[in-house]
Amino acid sequence: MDYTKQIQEIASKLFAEEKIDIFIGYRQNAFDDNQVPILVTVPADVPNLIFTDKSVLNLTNYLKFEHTRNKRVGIVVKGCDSRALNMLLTESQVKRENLYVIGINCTGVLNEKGEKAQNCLECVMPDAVVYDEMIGTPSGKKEYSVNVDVKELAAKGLVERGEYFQEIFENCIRCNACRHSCPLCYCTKCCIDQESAVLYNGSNTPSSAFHALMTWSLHLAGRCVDCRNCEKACPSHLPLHLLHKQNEMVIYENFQQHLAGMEKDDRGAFYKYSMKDPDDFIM
Amino acid sequence: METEVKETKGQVVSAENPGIVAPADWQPVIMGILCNWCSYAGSDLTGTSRIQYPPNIRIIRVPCSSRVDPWFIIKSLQTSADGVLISGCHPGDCHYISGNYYARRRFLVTKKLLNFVGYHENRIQFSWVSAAEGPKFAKVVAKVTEDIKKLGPLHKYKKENLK
Amino acid sequence: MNFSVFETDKNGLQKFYEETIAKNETYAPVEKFGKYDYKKVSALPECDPDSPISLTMSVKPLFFPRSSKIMKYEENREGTIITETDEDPLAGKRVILGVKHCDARGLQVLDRVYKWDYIDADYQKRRENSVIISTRCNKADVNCFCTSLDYDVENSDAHDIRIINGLNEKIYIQAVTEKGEDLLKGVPGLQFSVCSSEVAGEESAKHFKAFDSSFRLKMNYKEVNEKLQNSFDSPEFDPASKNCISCNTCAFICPTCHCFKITDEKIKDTGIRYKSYDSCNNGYFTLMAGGHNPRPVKYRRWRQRAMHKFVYYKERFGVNLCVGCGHCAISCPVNISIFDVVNQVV
Amino acid sequence: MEQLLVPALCKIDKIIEETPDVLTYRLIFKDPEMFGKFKWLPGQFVEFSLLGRGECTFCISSSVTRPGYFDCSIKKAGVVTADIHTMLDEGMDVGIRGPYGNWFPVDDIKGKNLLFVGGGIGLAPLRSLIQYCIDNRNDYKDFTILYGARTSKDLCYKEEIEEWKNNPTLKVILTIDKPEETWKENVGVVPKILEEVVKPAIENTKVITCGPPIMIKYTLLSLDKLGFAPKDVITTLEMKMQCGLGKCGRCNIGSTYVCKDGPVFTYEQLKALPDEF
Repeated sequence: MDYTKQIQEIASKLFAEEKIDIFIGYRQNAFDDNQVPILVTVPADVPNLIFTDKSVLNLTNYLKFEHTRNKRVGIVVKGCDSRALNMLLTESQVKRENLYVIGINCTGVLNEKGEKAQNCLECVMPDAVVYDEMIGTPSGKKEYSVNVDVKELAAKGLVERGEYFQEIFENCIRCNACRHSCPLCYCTKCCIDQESAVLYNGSNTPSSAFHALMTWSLHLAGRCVDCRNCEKACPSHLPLHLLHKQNEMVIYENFQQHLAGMEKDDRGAFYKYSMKDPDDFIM
Repeated sequence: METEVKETKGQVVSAENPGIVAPADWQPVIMGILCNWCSYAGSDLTGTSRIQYPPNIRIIRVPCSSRVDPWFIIKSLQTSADGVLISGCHPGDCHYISGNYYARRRFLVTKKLLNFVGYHENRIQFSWVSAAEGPKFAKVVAKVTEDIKKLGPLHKYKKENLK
Repeated sequence: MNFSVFETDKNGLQKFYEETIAKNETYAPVEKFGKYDYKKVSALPECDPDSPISLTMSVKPLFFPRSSKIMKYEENREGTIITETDEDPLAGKRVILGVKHCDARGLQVLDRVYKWDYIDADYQKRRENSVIISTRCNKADVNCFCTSLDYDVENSDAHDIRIINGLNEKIYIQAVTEKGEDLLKGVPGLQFSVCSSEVAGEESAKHFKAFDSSFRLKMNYKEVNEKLQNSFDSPEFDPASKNCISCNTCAFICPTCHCFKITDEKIKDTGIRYKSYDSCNNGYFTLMAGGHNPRPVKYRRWRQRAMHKFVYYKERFGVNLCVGCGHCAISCPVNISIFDVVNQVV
Repeated sequence: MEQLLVPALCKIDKIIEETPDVLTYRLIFKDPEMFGKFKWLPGQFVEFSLLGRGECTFCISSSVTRPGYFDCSIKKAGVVTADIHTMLDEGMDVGIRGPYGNWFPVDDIKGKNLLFVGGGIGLAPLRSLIQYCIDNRNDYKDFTILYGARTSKDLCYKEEIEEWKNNPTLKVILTIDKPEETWKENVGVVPKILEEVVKPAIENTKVITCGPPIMIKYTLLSLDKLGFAPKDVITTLEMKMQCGLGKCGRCNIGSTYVCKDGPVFTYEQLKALPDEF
């Protein structure tokens, strides 16, 4: 998967036609094979743009920052990123008319070890769902499969599972990088940081990490698109996807196979209901 | 010999943390979050019709069961509560037409997630109790109390202030 | 004063570590989820004193915890009572294994601010009671630039015992301070041959050349100090910080960042006041009551961060607030390094 | 743990309503020994904690020459100050850490004419100095106090201002921004009154000014115009603080720690600082 040429062409065309003020894409890191985001504002920077299977980050995160507010933005999105963009559009965080979206029909990105990333192996929608221009051949929607780590953990006993998560919460340093790197966490002040939330107010203990991560994952349930920006940002390398994938699994299995950001104007699983929703757990 | 057996028999072992044992006279604290229009009225009826139910429950009234943010459940479990009971109107009876349908979805996900990270699923329970179901409310509270007594005290991720 | 130096090999070093762990309260890098963090250990196999620098958290939390209790208080009918909190869990005598040279230097840098004016007694106590055993990395990581800052990585005095990897798989254990000397004497299983410090120094210097040439990044810190001083109004701060997502990770894992916040957490009648990490990249860091914020936009916050590290701290305390460990670049989700920002501005 | 950051408990002796949004809290230490230890000079500040809500920085608005108590005047500006106003009552406990920071150069200004220029809640740190100077009246020469507020309701320390007015050794000039029916004194913003009404003599005079940032900005310009040397103008700076000890890094402006090197600066020093406040 190497779409560098196409993206550079499109970007220079957009700048030439003065359709955009800023173009968000990937750039090769100078010293290793990782890629970092680049916010191109002048056409001279266009040759730095690149897209290969190492373009892992979800760039829609940049749409919430001051650099892109009220500007016409060109952006590169993969399948999962486009779902996040769909969520942002539905939740009125960005204006569609300000965006020029280049949708990539993704064939999966690589992780640090050079293997195909796990979320790409389980990806349901590798094609972009929102786009103005499409690159690559669409491969269509794929079968949903439960995350292997979730499956593995769910098979364990309650106490064992509890101990595993205890380690996660003990290793959390409460830097909130997961939240800041999440494209869907756009609140100007998070509810757990409110001055009135005196139960936990920035301390770093396992219980406070539990509080923050659980609240965070439940506020993202039904909205998370599994781009794993949070996991890439975590300085402690915590497997944060476990929480999100567990929620996604429950939602998919119980609520008419709902997946976040797949359709336009779908606000997430918690914003609709069905008479057929399971009721057997309620007395 | 006899007394020794009795003692161990009477003790309650925490389901999440087998190392923690509570004395036999330990009483759980249950947080009850009730919707204003059905369950709260139902609990009122239980009282006025003089039906006994366990005193372990501490009741909070909310306008609708969909007012309950999963955050409330997490907060209760991190403070004094050993279990949470949330009760609302029967499906279709919601004062706000569809509030409890939305709530139902959230509850399922919250319950499963808490179970996933190591809480016993009986710690978080839900019920539909209408304003006319006084006896049902007593039954529900009795059942939840019974369940949580079996699970033992909750020590997971408690706020440090309480230690 | 001449401190003792011992010559041994890999097995001897293992033995020395084992003995140390058995006799002292020991902290060492422990792997969890692929990242090493300093934790209390009871046996050598639990930890890895030679953990790679790119995957190891800083040792700072052992001296300046991520969150420490200031006090506990209770309200009753008569008023409020402040109760002493539990004893400082980090104040006891302890040994820390596997501290990187740059990390140990970070503590020396922190000492200056903690000894300035109001003396932080708790921090001093933690410092006094710790013996730091340190190994120099064999090879630099892509983001490291410790050799080009204002301290001597090779002959650093920030640690108490130095482990030197010599040629021919020889290993030298050298005490650098009296604390280290005491610890070396207190390990009875240590029957290695004594050698002179010159030999160890020579061996080490041979190795250092290869180490020094493995650096990708080189910084002329004097030039940076000078030029940055006059670039407060530089327009380059904006493009240099454009990619930043203000996630605060860099400050949380930095071995020298020392900003903190004080917060209260209260339920019912008891409350705890915590001192926890904070970051100047956080938009709320300087937000005042009434809404005035001296650093409301990202580039201003980045300017503060860069200038504090290379200008302000140097002016005030005489050293750079950066040890070149590269942790910020490693942990940054978008690979921004303080090195790149500073060089772009200068 | 963290001994430096543990506050001492104080009891609220009295709450005085100065204006609709400014309350003065008169505080007394619960531990009588603290009175001996707690010595402050005008211009210093304390960390005031509403237990359970957090700490805020306030200046002490009374003088050490009136022992037994100290005052903190608090304006409702943000979330925590609003809570302080609603949650605290007479007889309740608060935590106090301090005093921190530097102070007005009380020795340097001896034998000089003093001109105090205050606006709104900015009179609080000045009040501490004015009280101090009144109690050591013989050390100083002429006193002029220029005090302005938005409306007559927003004037703080009304009773005390009356006292000052009755004191023949003080000259007190009051002003409000917009005319009001019952108001008999000056009308106009502080810098304007300073130039048109007060017309201070430059000779042997020190100006001490404090108020909202916009007022300080224009007052400094007026003083420049009147010909005051920047080193004769003393002001206080406002910055977010949390520890007060020069550790937490919040109040840095350049290499200056406002909590240690400030909050009192001369105009000369302010000019040398990077423009980030």
